[in-house]
Amino acid sequence: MFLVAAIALFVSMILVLVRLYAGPIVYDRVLAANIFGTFTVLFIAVLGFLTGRPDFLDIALLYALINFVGTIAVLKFFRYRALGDVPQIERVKK
Amino acid sequence: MQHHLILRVITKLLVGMIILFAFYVQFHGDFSPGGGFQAGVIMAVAFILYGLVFGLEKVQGVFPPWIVHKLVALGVLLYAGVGVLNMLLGYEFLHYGSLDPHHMSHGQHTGIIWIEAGVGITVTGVMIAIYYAFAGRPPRLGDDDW
Amino acid sequence: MIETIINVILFAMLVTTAFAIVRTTRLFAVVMLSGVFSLLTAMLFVTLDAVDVAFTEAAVGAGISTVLMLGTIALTTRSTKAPTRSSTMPLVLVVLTGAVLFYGTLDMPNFGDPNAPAQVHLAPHYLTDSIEEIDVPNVVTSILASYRGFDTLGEVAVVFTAGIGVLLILSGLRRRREEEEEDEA
Amino acid sequence: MTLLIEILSWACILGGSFFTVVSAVGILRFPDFWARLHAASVGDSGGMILLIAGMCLQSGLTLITVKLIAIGIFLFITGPTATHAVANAALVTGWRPTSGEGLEPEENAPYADADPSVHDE
Amino acid sequence: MTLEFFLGHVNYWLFIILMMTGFYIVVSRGNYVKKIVGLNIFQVAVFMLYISIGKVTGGTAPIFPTDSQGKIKVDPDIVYSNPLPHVLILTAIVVGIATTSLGLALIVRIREEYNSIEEDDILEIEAAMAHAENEEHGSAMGGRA
Amino acid sequence: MATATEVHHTALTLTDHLPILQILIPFCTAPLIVFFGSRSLAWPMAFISSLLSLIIATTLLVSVSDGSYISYHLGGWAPPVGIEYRVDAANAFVLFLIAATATVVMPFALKSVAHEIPKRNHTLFYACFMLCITGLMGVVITGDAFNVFVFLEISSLSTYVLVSQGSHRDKRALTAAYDYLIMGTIGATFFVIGIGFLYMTTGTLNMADMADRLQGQGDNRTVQAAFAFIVVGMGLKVAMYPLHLWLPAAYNYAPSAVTTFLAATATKAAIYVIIRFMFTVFQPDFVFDTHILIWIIGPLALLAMFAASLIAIFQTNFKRMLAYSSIAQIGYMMLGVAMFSTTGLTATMVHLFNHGITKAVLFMGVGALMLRAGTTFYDRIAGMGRVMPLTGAAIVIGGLSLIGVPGTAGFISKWVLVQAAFEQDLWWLALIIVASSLLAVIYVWRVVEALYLQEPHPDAIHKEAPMLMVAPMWVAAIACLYFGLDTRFILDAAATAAEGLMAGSAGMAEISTAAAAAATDH
Repeated sequence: MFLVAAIALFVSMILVLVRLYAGPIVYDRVLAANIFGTFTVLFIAVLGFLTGRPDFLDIALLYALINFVGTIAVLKFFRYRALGDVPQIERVKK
Repeated sequence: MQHHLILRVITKLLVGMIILFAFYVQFHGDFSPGGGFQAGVIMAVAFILYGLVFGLEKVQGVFPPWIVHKLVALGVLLYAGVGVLNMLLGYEFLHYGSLDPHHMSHGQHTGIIWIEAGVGITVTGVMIAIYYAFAGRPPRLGDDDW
Repeated sequence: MIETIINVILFAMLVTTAFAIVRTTRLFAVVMLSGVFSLLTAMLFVTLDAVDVAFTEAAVGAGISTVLMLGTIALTTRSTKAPTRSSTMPLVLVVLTGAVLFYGTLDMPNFGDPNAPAQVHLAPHYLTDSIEEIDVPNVVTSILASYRGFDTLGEVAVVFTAGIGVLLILSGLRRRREEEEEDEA
Repeated sequence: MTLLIEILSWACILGGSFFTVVSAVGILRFPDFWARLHAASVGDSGGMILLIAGMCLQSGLTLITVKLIAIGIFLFITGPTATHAVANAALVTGWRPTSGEGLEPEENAPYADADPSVHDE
Repeated sequence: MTLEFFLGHVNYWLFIILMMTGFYIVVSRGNYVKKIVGLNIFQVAVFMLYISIGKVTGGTAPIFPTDSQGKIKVDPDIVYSNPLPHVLILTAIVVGIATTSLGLALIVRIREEYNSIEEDDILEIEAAMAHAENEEHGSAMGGRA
Repeated sequence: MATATEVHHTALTLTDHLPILQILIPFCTAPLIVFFGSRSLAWPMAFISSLLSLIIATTLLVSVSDGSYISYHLGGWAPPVGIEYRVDAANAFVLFLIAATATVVMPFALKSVAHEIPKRNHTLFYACFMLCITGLMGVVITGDAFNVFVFLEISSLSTYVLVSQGSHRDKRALTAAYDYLIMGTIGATFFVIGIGFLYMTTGTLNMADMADRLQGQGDNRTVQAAFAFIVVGMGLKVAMYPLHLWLPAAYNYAPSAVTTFLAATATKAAIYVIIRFMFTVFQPDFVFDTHILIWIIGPLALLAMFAASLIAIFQTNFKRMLAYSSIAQIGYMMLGVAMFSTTGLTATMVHLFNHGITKAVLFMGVGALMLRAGTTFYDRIAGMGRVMPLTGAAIVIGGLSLIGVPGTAGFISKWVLVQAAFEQDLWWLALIIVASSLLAVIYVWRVVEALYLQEPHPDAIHKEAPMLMVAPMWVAAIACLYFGLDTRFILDAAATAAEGLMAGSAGMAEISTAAAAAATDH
């Protein structure tokens, strides 16, 4: 049963990876990377059941968390072009 | 990100959970994967997330850079201090068994908790300090780079 | 068998990602790809039983590294130039190194062999005696914190060095003017 | 009772697997970014919840279930938030849907002040 | 070369391919950020090599099961993978991130001083500086290196 | 030292702890400096701690001078389970060099750093400097292969930072630091690959245990590849001839105090690691069987001696010239290794030390000139020998020692090297060594000519360097002369070290059998 889930997740990951490589706009990549992260979390959880040691869910939990932070960092970067407090910078440009 | 209401609400909710998770990783490292380093990174990530959404000044208000610098040094000193304590007790450096000579593994437990705490403190401090250093720098982009 | 198949598929994805990184000229895409690379790496570590390592790789590779690289790109530039130099020399160097590595693998014990020297010399000690000596369920923690605790102290020192190094390299600028006045005074 | 749980968890996991694959196909095949957003949320929410539910049913009342539920709640909060943030960022930088019913022709093109840098390749 | 040998070593060869891809990025690409990414890939591939040294077929992660009081349950039937490489790689990962952060900090400063992070541009600027020095102080040998 | 069973009963005294204190004192100083964060406290703390480590290093050197070794079990775990510190004649010697250089450079650094680095960075700069010392000493003292890597990285990372601090004078320091970072990390990763391969074939990380288990595995291809990776990886750190590209820029643009310390110690520690791996871990038999020494390292060492010396002749900058001369001198050290005899190895050890003090004098001279003339181009330091008589004289002594004039330290090492060549009837090699010394005469002469025979440049400050700079310079210069005249101490220490190395590993002795017994018990 978990094997089915693992295979399904694998197939999904490969498909999403293609989108990640292809783009074409950055938000496509961000979206693909984000969903890839979710699949990774699920895959690790499934793998825990598959190998009979389901007590490694901490890793999955950590992934879910880090992935979110990563996505937010990317978006902050795109919105304001910096990680710090510099919303005025983009106004300066023009 | 002044107008991101959803992000701000969710972040407030999450930061607490992340810090809680960091403590879990720190103190549950004996039983499951994790330990001081990972906990330190997670703790730092909580502050980085806060900084990303609410701005650098806000997070530096919560966690001023000078405290971060002290913490960085404190963690290393805590770790080395445990070792020096072992030496003062007449054993080798980092021989935690000396902390409870009659029951070696208890001493080991105590030692591991303290040194993991040292690792966690330093890593938290360093990661936050690095984030401050990068985020606190005004970008100098030419127009053609965008 | 299942594990081997999972390994090979993960590897295929890793190698594709690495090739994509070689080819792309957009730094932003490079950062996203290296984030995904790190996710794949961590999955591989889980299948190879290294859960602690996977945990760390998750926190470091997908989290801190991505944030730092984005920060760097924000402060520098987003695109790269196509390489102008000929790629024969690097290729020769890489193939040569790879050949030496390949030569080295020929006498290695089989992957997963329970009788390999690495499995029979020190590992049994850690896996049996640590129960009595340290009494911590996670053997990785016992080795990390106690048996090889000094390495970990070194590791903390490395982190510490990186921290003060970044502060030293990136110090100033924000307060450059006032500090320069102070320096001249 | 056990049989019921078994059947339920099978159904959940198979359903979850189905949704993940469907969403991945959608992410790959849909024509533009906005359409792909929809596909992504299918995997992010539907697939994820069903898979986690299936695993919870399998593991029974243990610490594992608690952790699984924590992961579920976590992904349930962060997934849509991240998707929202992506969509918001794309919208703010000037990207608009290019195809779909009821769109005027001039709305199809990106706004004039769309940031060209966002176009990646 | 028997099939057993092939299956037992194919993993190592895959690591080598990955390792060399990273190494190739470092030596062939001129962009400084990309070099750092290449270095990361190179190092991560080495980490995988180490982790695969520790893997035992049929083994499981080296964490002992515990009973409800937190006491370790000893079960001689369970095979554990070798924990030592994991410890080494934990240290190495930390070293890797430390190197990365220093490298990136240097890149930020280089960009501020040279207004570029491309090796070609920077070599050009430095060649110009060396040329100016030669004009002023008499010509020297050895160039930038 | 007590064995594993006794440890739990007898309390250890201060003398038992010396090996770890050697590392711990500079190590703890760094976070303490950062913790107090006081600019005025940073330097005194750094100085006191380097002085203490010099005292410890001397004590250690004296106590192992009879050829014995001290083993310290970190964490109380008997090796190979735990990490071992093993001090013998060879590494006590290098430790002494590092501690002595650090102590001499520290007073010099006070003025030099104040001149070259903005004040706001001083506190962290000294912390970084202490970490660099810690890293180098840790690399040298440890008996554990992976521990070498960890401390190597501490020293490398702090070195990159220290080199980058030259950017306040010349922005090229940044690219120099970056290039060094890339090359150094590749080198360290190669080294890790090598250790991994060794771990795969031996199952241990302790060097002595590795040596025991590698015996008779000379035809194992994994071990051969490991050897290649370790030599190349460390070769990058050593700046062995074709791998030297990072060195000239890094030395040239780093702050003077940093260059002095690095030139005198960093490459030496790396050479020590190569020697240690070649002769202790792989054993002389293995290395000799693979012929790598004679056919690869030897010619490259000769090439380094000539090519780098030639480039040094055509430099216009004193500091850069010294950097190239360092590469050439590393050639001499590798040549000693490649000769593969006790005398050759003695020559390497002696040259390690003598070149360390010689380069310390010269680079401190560079720092003093930098302070007064602003740069070290020959046309700018012209005539400075006349207005700075003390600095000028020290530089001349250093230069003579670099050439190998009798009466200076440099002569001794070249003499031993020539002896080693004659021992193997390689008279042509002796001629080549003498010939390459002639090249040194030319590049040293160019400096002397600039310093004394030309009119001073009007922009320079015509004043002797401050006493705090001149005094350490002269301490090192007198050491150059003293070790050139009284050769007993240095030759004895080096010969003991070389004999120990040529004998191969001392092995794990009783400890490994005890551990094996413990392992089989369960």
